[in-house]
Amino acid sequence: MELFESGWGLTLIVFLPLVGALVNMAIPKTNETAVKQWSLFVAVVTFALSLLLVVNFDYGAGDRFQFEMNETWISAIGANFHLGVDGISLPLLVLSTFVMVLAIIYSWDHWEEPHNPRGFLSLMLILATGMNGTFLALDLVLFFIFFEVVLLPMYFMIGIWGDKSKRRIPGFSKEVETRLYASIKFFLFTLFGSAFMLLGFLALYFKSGDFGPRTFDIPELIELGTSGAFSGTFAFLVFGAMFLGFAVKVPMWPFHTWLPDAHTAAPTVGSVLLAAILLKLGSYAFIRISIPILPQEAENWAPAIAVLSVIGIIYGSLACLAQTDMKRLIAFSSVGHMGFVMLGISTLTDVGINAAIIGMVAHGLITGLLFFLAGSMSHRYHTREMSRLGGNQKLMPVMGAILAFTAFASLGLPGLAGFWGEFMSLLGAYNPLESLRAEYLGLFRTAMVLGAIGTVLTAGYMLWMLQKVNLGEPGEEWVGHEFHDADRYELTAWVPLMVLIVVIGFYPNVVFGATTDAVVSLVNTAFGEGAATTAAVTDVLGS
Amino acid sequence: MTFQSWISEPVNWVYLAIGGAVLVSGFRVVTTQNVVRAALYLVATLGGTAGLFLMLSAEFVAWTLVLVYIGAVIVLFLFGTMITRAPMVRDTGLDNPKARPMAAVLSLILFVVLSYTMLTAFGSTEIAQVGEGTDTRILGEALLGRFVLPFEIVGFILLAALVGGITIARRDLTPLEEEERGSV
Amino acid sequence: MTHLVLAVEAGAPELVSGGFFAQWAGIMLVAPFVAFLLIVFLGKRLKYLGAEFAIGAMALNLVWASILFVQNMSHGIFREENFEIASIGMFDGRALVFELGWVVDGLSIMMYFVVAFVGLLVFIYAVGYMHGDVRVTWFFASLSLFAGSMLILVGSPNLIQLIIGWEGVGLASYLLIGHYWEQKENSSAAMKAFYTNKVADVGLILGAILLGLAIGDFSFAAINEAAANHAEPLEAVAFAGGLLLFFGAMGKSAQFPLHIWLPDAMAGPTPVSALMHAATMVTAGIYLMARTFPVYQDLVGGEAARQWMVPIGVITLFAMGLLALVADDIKKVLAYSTVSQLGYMMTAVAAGGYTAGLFHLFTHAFFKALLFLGAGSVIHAVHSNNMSDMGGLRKEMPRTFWTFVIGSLSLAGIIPLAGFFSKDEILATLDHEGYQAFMWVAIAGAFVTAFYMTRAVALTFFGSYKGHGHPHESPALMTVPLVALAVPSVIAGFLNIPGVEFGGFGNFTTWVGARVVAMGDHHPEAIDWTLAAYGLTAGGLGILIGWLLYGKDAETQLARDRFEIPVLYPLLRQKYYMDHLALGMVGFTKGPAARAVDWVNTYVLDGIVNGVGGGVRLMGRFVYGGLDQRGIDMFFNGVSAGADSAGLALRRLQTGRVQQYAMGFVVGALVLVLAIAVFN
Amino acid sequence: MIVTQFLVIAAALFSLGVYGLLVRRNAVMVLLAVELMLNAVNINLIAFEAVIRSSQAVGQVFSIFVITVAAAEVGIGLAIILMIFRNRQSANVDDFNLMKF
Amino acid sequence: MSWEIDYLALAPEIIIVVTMLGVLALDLVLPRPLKYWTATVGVLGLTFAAIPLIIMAVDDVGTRSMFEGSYVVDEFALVLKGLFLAAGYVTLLMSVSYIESDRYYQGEYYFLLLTSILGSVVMASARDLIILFIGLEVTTGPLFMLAGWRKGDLRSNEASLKFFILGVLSTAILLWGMSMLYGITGSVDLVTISDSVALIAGGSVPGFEPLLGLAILFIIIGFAFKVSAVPFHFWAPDTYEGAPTPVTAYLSVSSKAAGFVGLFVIVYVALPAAVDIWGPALWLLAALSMTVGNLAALRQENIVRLLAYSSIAQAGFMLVPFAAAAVSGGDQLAVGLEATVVYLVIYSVMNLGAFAVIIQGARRTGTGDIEGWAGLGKLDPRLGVLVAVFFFSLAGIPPLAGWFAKFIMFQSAITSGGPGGVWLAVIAAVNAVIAFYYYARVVKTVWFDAPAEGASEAEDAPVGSLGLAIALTAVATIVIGFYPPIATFFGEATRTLITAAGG
Repeated sequence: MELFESGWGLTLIVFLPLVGALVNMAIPKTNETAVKQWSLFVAVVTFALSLLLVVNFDYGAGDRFQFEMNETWISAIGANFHLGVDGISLPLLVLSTFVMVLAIIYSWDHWEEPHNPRGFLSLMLILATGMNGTFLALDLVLFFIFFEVVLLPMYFMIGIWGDKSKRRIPGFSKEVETRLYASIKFFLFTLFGSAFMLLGFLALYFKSGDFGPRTFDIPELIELGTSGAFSGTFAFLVFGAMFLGFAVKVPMWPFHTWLPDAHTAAPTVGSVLLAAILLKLGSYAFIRISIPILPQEAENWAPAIAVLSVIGIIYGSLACLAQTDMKRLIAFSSVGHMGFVMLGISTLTDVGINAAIIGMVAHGLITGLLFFLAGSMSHRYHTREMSRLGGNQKLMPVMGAILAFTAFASLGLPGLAGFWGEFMSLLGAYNPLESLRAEYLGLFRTAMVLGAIGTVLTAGYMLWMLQKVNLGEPGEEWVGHEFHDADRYELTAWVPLMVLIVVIGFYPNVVFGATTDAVVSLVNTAFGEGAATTAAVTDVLGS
Repeated sequence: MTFQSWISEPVNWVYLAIGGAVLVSGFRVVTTQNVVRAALYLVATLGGTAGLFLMLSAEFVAWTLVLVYIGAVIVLFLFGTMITRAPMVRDTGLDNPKARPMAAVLSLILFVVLSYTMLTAFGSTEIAQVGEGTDTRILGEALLGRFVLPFEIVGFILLAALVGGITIARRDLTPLEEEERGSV
Repeated sequence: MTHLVLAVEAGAPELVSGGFFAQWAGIMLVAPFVAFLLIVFLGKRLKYLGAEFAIGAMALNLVWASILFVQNMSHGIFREENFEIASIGMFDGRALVFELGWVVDGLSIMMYFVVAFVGLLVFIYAVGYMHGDVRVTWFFASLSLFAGSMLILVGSPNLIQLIIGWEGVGLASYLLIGHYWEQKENSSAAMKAFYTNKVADVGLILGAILLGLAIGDFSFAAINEAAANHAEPLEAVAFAGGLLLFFGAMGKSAQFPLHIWLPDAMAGPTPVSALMHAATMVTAGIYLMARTFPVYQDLVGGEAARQWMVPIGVITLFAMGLLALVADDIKKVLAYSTVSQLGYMMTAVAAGGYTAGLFHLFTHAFFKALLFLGAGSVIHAVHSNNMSDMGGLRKEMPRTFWTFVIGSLSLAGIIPLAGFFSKDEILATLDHEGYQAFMWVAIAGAFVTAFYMTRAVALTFFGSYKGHGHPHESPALMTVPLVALAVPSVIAGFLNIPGVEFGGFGNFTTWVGARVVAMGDHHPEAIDWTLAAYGLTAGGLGILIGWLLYGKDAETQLARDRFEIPVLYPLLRQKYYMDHLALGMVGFTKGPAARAVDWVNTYVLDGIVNGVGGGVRLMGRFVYGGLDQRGIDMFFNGVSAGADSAGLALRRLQTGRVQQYAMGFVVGALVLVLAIAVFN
Repeated sequence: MIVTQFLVIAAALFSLGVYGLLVRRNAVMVLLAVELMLNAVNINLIAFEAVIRSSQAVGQVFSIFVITVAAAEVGIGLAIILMIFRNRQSANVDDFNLMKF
Repeated sequence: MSWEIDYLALAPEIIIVVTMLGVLALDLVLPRPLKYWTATVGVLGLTFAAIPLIIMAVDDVGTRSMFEGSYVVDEFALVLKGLFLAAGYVTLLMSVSYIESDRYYQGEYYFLLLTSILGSVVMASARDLIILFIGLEVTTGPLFMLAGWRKGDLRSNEASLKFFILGVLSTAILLWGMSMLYGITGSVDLVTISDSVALIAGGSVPGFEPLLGLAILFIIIGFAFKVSAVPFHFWAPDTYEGAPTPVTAYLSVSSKAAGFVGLFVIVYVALPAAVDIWGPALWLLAALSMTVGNLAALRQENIVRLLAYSSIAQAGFMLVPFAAAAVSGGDQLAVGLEATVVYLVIYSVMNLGAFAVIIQGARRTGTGDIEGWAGLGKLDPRLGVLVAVFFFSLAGIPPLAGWFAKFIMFQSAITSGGPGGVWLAVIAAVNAVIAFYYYARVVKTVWFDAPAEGASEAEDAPVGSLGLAIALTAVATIVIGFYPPIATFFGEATRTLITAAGG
């Protein structure tokens, strides 16, 4: 399509929500219906555009950036407005636009105090611009901008619409409102990471000057990086700096502590977007930036990343078992799940990176749905304490069933989307990159075993949560209460997610169809031909 | 140059006399416990400085100093002293005794640093053509020639000091008085 | 994508592609899922609350499976249909893919048939059993979900699909065990079942990774052929991979010590126990071992792994059988019995008896399902699971009683019922493969089996009724399946009498031997009557002693008469001696030995499980409370608090006194000057 | 006559000015100390000019500017002091610490 | 020797002078209710003063040099004059309603403000120690008095006194340094000085290095006082808090910028050869300013005082490119200059906006205490959004202009290539995070905290000139955020300072 070939399609996908947000501001605050309809319209159009992108995408050339837009932006520093999509970013982009639509549908009549749909929806649309932009940016400066832009709306969402209960924070002398603590913590952590990430970007920019004009362009840097331009202590430090930025966002252990607080405090839709999309920005950045630009350093760092990932998996699961707050439990589960994603990435193989991508998509769908559910439940019960819940299945059968479905998806039941990420990252860890095998094969295989044990723990806390929340007789305090089961807005938001979870569960090629070529070529260019194969094997199957 | 040959020049005797006076009175400016005396000691210091300027063949500047400072600034100071009703006799509260040791140490170090740097740089550089005063015409031409721009602009700082000084130092009228004035 | 497979070994059967029914066998796999969706969305509006769909799907499956079964008799079928679902990367220059599909060969046809046959009967039975119960619709939906997952499992052409089905049946099992989730015990039992299986699944998943990545292909055909060809990379991982797969099988097939979930799983409605926890689901582990048999048979590492597997099977078959002696809950008796029988099957397969293990699986499916359904019928009547609440039911429930007895005898291995032939074959295999010691344990196990079944029958159907209310025979919906299951429980054994073939149709051995790779297990030419005699004697002895102990209750004169007449009467003349002997034996087995096993089971194994569970929870609390909140979070909060107090301290510098500022100014200037001086 | 002998006097006056600035409590006295410092700078400029003898007598020009500015500063300073005195009835600088931290 | 005067080049200064005198004259004749016309005249004058700047920017004459090169109008000067005029313009706009609302001697106020602007405009062209000194004094002198303009307020008095005492101290130190520089080089012309300095730094005149070092450091200290770099910042918080808010805004922007201009001119034109001396000094000042400023700001309760510490920290950030380029060998000086100017431009825009919003907010809430602003976002969303825009911009959060300031600061620090630059960048990175905390705290109070009981709901839109000031700065903040080349354009133009000096 002309729209896409010219590059304007991607630009539209990125900035349409922002324009929508601005238009929102012009609508009178009291006319809530118009605000909602307009926001939904914008989100749907954006989603439709991303679907058009899916249709027009050349899957035969998934390893190339397509529909590129490359215009001079800040000539003084050589930063360009460079957008493009390839097989790796395509699924994540679609996920982002898709979840945004569902989130707006869901929020149709779910408003946390202090209400104000105009403000909330505008923030969501700004958030959409940041997220879509991050997935499409092919220029480090642009990437940085979008990476940061998402912070603002989320900060306000948590801070204004967030959890107003007070909590004792370890290390603080007095009780603090959860939302206040969480919002600033979220922002500070990410900012801390991204400040160093920016230093890393700038160092790359600086170094690229040794080989031609300095550039922030990701494809150009990849070309330089894969030809071995960046090496030694320099590369080590640069990778470390970027690692800080990305790892906080993922979040990897031990930079995860912002996550439970932010997730718990955020309003439902905020948690959903946080879990579904925002966490992916970090891991996506590893795949998009760290690995191809600094392949040698990626090899040096891979064992460390693997170790941290596995710690994250086990640690997150164990922490889940100690939770009493349902939402917090789900939040901690993200630490574990993202651990699998990072374990996949750390193997530096096509299988592992594919695992990471599908893990991201699946986690986005599943944990997003879980947060929707947790939100709807606390909306009805006015508590998230699992000890007070129970018998939800009896009070609200449909919601209970969806919760059970999602919990099983989350624990990685084969046949549902969550399985592939976990399984394939273990698969990847069994045979990491050729050059990692000499020294670290044992480490990675231990990681595989520990990761597998992690799946058991995951099942443990998910089942435990189900038992606490869904099963048993409802508590005394709920006798006589009227509970409305899932309403039509909720179902409209949830059913598509469930369908996708099943579809991806049975036909993961939905994702791999786009990613595999890109991932294979990424691994090949970064680490050389045939790096991702196991030891030579006599092909017993013959011709 | 040895001390012997230095001291043998008569002009240096004059220097020692004036310099000594400048230093002593300068010292008294910051140590005396009497406000009026401090101002008068400053007069002495500035006068001595003007003498030094004369030695350094800067007659115009020397007399400017005398005019501007001794003629105007010191009067201003004395007025200021009186308006702020500072006691004209010995006033033990004039200094902050707690700050003295620290201040003394600091200024001593400062003196050492300043002297050291200048001594290493200039050592015994001679001042040539002693006594031959600078032609005031040169000064005039410089001031109205190359330096005319700062010369013009410095006027505005004086104007600003004047306008601003009057504004902030004057007593504000009470609303009642204002009304009376406003009707005029 | 279809694997083009060549027979690689001389003696491998010639196979045909099987035509329409094999080509579209996938319909069987999908039908229950369709039924599931229909039940969920439409079930509540129907008369039987959705059972119609479930039964319809299973009927279709039974017809389809029967046709395949018959086709397979005349000519071995092999057909694989594969559809790529994921291309995940490169392996050795070619794409590494995941596929879904179905395989139709001797083994899977047998399983299709068993699942469909038992499944259909249990479904029909359940309509009666669950009448008026809670959440019937959901119950049938779950059953359909189970049936579908089970078929996906057994129809799987590769490890990936197998894993999907494997955990799918686990899920269904969770849902059905926890059907009465209002009580915490039930939901806990469901959790325990799922969780134990999840632990075992780690082995399955890792084993699949090892084997699959050794050759870059997860399909059974490829793995088996590579094994038959002694492919080097596969050989390298055969031991570890084999044991890991076995670990997975241990969970699902309730092998010691991972059997602990199965007795608890009886919390589910009885039809569930019959179908899943007796006939089909729990045999998935055996099926997996059979499916990957060449890995264990043809590879050195696999052989080594088997040496670890046989003892596990033997321990399971004997020790778990003992436990059935002390259970009062009739379903628990049957559950332990199931575990024990699964031990037989595992022992057989591990010892190299591919056919023997499968044959026992086949026959066991019928008679154990029969027994469970019978027990369900009784429970339905007396509203209690405990045999102490039963007794004397043979009159009120004749059909149930007779079919139950048939099932018991079959299980006890009494000639000529099905159990006799299959158990005998296992003994023969153990003998032939050189596991004589284990064979004697298995014979002892046969004794125990007969003993506890007799006890169960006697306590349930003989003596006087000890419960409440007036029990009456179950409706036809329930008894007809009993009868239908009794038939194969009687005759299924004849399908595999060594050396007997049914004209051109071969026998069970040839049917399940229809695989692309020859299994290479030993097939005896004829029944070894010596062994058969040992087995029979053990079984008979068990029944006898059991009867002596439990049958001659005061008010069960008639029953005693009937049993005293033919064979046992002469022995009973020395009844004191026998009583003492029996009491001594039973006293030991039922007393210290059984109690010891029970104690170990309760306190050691369950203790370990609970301890591990509790320990993990404790660890979780430590990780969260200690490490996360007080450690890492404190650290970050501490850093910010540090910055904060530094800020406070710096504020103090701003004293508000201008001369101190000036002092700071001068000090700053001097320090700067000196610093630069030093620096240069 | 060497240039250093004047410079040392300047350094001494400058240091004395700093001392006065740091210890004097009365604002007028502080202002006096500042005048000392500025005067010291003038001595420097004149002394250097005597050595350099630039064609435009730059040093002297500079010092004239310094004198002018110093005079303006005195005016400003006294005005401020007067204003404060009017409000506080005190000219002691360390009485003013309303704003701190 | 010709004293030809390029009147076009001097036109901005002349127009400002005429405006000043006009304001003064008008103040005499206007009756009190019409005194706001003085402001109008001032605003118009500044607007007219910009016209010759634009003409000079458009024509191709290039560098205009007068008075033997002591007064130069090149692109660097044009950019900074433009900045001073613009900042002065906004400050005037901000002042109108503030000054009008009390008996604040409007005519004199605008006269002094214009005088100060005149001084900084002169500084931008100064290539001579004397003009630089006079420019600085003309910039600062009126501010001593403006800081105390609220005569009845003891805080304002105190602000004025502290500023004055420390100001004259710094003047004395600066003058000492200048006199020494004159003594060493025999010239007040910066280009001539640079030749001599090169000789001394090259080691061909033994014995002069310590004195040269002292002179340079004293001069830097003089300007560091103006930019309120630690440890010469002590006056800033107290003066900012006490002074009338528009004056504070002016102090934190124009006056600070003037300090930077002084530094640029001295350091780049006169002292490029002595980079070993001033480089490390600036490095220290930058690191200290960032850290101390940010940490001390964490616990501030008064919003103006918070911004005072913020501006100290921002000064540190602005010094970073400068210092990093200097300690990394000196061949990157142009990059450092460019980055600092870009930072300065963006900082001016957003800081002026922040102060304008503070004026409006203080009027709305009746307090300068941060706690008193609780719930402002709910009561007056427009104002709340503006608070968020300017404070997050100051924190450097995209897509607001501040991000690019921080970005180019980091960029030049990293690309300077030396370890000193990288370490400074790391310190700056940590500080950027700390800084976010207190900026966010204001936003938090405004948006997240509940309004006090009985707070009025009515929106009170900023009107008239204050509204215009806010609108201008807000638009600039957002537009530059999306399209930073607007700012880099100014940065690139300033390279002439270095090329002119032959660097």
